[in-house]
Amino acid sequence: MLGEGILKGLAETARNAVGSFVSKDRLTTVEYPEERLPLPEASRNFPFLVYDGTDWEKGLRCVACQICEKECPPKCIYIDKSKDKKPDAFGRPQIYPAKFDIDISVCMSCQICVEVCPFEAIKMDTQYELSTDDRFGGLLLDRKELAKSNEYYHQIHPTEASEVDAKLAAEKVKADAKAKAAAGAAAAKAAAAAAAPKPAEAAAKPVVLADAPAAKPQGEGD
Amino acid sequence: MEEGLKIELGKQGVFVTTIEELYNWGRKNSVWPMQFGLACCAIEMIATTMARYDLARFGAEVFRPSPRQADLMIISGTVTKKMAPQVVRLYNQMAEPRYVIAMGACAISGGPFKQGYNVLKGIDRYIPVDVHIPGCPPRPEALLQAFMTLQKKIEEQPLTGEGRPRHLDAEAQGEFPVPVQGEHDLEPTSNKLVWPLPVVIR
Amino acid sequence: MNLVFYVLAGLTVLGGLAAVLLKNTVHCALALTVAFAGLALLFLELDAQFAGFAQILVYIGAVAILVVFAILLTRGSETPEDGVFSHTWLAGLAVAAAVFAVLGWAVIQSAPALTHESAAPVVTVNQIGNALLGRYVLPLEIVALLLTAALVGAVIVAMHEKEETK
Amino acid sequence: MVSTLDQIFVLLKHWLVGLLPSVLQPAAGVLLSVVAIVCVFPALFALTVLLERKGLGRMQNRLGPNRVGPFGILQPIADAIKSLTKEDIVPLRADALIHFLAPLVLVVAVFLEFAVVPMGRNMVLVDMDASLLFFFSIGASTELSVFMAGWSSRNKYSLMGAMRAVAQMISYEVPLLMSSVAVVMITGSLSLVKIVEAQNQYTYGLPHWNIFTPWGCAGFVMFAIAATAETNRSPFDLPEGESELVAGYFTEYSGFKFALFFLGEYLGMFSISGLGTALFLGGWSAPFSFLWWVPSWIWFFGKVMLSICVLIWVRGTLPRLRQDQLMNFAWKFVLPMTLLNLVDVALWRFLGEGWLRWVVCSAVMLVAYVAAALTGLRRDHIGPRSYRYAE
Repeated sequence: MLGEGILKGLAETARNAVGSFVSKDRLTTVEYPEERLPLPEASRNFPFLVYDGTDWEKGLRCVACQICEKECPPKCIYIDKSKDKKPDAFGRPQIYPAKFDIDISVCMSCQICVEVCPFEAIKMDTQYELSTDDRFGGLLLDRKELAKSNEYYHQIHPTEASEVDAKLAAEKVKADAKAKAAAGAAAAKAAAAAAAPKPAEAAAKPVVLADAPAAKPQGEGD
Repeated sequence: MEEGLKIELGKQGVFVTTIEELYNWGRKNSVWPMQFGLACCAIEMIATTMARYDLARFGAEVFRPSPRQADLMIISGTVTKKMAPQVVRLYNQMAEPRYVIAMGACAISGGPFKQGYNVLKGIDRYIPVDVHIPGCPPRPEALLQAFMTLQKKIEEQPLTGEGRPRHLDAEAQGEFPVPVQGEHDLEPTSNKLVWPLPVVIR
Repeated sequence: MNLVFYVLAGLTVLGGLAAVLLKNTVHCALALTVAFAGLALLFLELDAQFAGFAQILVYIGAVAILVVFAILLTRGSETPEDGVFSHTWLAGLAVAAAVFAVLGWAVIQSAPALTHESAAPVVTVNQIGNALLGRYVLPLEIVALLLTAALVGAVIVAMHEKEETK
Repeated sequence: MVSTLDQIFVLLKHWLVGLLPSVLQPAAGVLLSVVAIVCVFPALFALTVLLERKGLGRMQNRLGPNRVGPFGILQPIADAIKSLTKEDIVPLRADALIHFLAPLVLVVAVFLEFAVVPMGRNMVLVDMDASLLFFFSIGASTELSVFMAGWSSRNKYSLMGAMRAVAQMISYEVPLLMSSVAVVMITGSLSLVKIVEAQNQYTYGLPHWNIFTPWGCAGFVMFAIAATAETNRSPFDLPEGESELVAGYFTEYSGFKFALFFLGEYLGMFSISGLGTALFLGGWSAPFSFLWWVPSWIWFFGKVMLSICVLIWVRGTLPRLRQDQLMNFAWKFVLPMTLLNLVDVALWRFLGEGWLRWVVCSAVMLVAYVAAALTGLRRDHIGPRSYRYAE
């Protein structure tokens, strides 16, 4: 009948208008600054650098290998390798990023840096409240602003973080075993070399390397 | 007026305000965006006005189709070099006071297309941008937060002296030169007055 | 004859003069509406409410809009380069003078002007309606027929043009 | 007491005027009424804008403005401060004088319309014999302001918007007039006060409103459609259809002048709602005779606000029409129906009291409606059209 559709439409909007006062289903607004939608676990915005332990500078997993810098499609990562080595969270001396900047005004959240990182050092953050009127200072995140603790990572991506931790632990166990074997081998070699004192200096180094993680085996994995 | 005296008066039930506060309150709470979208960020902008996020709560759902009646230009998406003159022209056609939000990586810096031949490396080369929202694209909440950042910025603007809004500054630039398609690039490549070439110290 | 009359008459005459003398045709049309409005106000001043409102409704609401539409559809809204005066302005002047003479003669010869009656009787809309559908029904119907014929003619002209463009 | 409350504004005016010397009294009386209208309706405008924004929000499952002041009630004030302090741009090539005059003409004309709308018992600014005619003649001159705005802006969109607006307003003015003429035929008067008084009678406690008759019901529907189109409200808001015309005839207006256009549009909505109320909904009369003690002006403003709410509701529901659909609808459906309604009302008048006229008049309109549904307005009439492209 003529006008039937109009009446149907009017009824629907009336149902919405009245329903918005009584039913939550018909008032879907989430009042943003006060309430927030729970972010899905897979949500991502910009990368951040994971650190272990409490000291962000010491605990950075990043070893400044610059793979992410090379792989980044829009080239928004800038890394300066350090000249020296500092002990990382496990006490191993490592090259560390002297500068690690991400220009989030360019970053397109593609996650390629995360996928290529062999050290699980860079992960995707979910923080989105980044708008600023400062074009350069506000949008160029440096090392300090990027560093977030592993606990934070667990908070935002629990499943993924546990997997990463398990993987790291497994790798560590492997590395420990390897180190032990190496240590054993070195010890054997040292014992063997005791007779011949010349190569002893050369073998001294791996011993130190292998010993350090063995000294604090529970250092990570929390 | 002194802040302390004002609070004291407020306790006594006397509310005082200045013209500056009233004016800033008015224009901060009635920012009407302009109705145009450039690329994928526009979809998020549309989502922001929809039921779940509801930009209308801030009184900003009045998307005006005509630049004359709009206060806020949300540059939502990639500004190609072909489109840049039109964006600048639209900005010129807006009436003061006017604000610009650059939404998303492309609008701020060219984003993933930064190295492309065809994309403007950030709209702030031609027009002054008030708030930048990084993201590709930013979430609707990010736009809401940027909106609140803008409101805060408006609220804190003094009407006289240093840092006064552009439309109250007789010497400020009102009309911005519209770039034209040159042989290889837009000419001029940037508006020197709003885009002093930055020196980034790393 | 009081101040209001002179103001309204002045408005009407000025509007009419502007309608004739202005260069831009749209301005002319708008000035014409001012003249119409002045005329309508004169009617109202004379307590002829129906005539006054009908004047506004028909002349400002319809005729002026029609004129404006005609100007826009014929691209007449641009100011011509070589002046707005037609080459046959002398003929136009003659026609205008003739029309003015006829109207003036009619006014002078009409009964009120001759007898100097003091006040016009107040005529209600009811009376006008009764007169139109009673004593003057034949002229009314003839005018209606004329308008209908014009309307049908316009429709036929429009349909004819449409066929041509196909 | 009850009648004092009913007449409170009239008494207040008389008291205030009485304070002045007798020479000034007539002028002061008029001035006071004018001031009242000029204050009340813009306030109502602010309220309506808020109501519309919140109502549309609710219809779309969202909240609408709620941050500016408690529940967002200060939103219109913020908008007003912003709009009035915004830069006023006049395009270089625009016709400055006409560009300036257009919004003024619109607002003045719309304010004039309120002069004849009875807002309560004895509450009408000018009670004249031909007040309905006055209303329509003033309403016709708003078209001129629309045209002035569109033409003087020197903008293609403005001009096209103005042409559309004027075409639409002329087309819908005819059914608007015709549906009002039906009421005039029954009442025998063009005076809105008399029309309202004729409806202020009760049988078994029920009012004699025109909408409760077969012809009045049909006429009211036609009137409502035409009034919506006349005020450029959705779904007939083609003149400002942003999808094709930027903002129609006020594309080039900013700041204060735009606010005036906005005001004029809403005031037009109020005045035409007031007219519809007076013509069909019994004006200031109470809906049931036992409610006689409620002040008449409450009924009038209640009915106007109800019509406004319906307009908002319709805006929240229906999408915009296409230009040819709009014209077809006016000339092929609304106008024939209103003409038939005139025949119907004549039948009603000459069949005399009794059940017969109810049956006959209802049957006439129903048959016409069904016939229109089955033939005239089927999908193939308002539907896809063939395009002819320019060569």
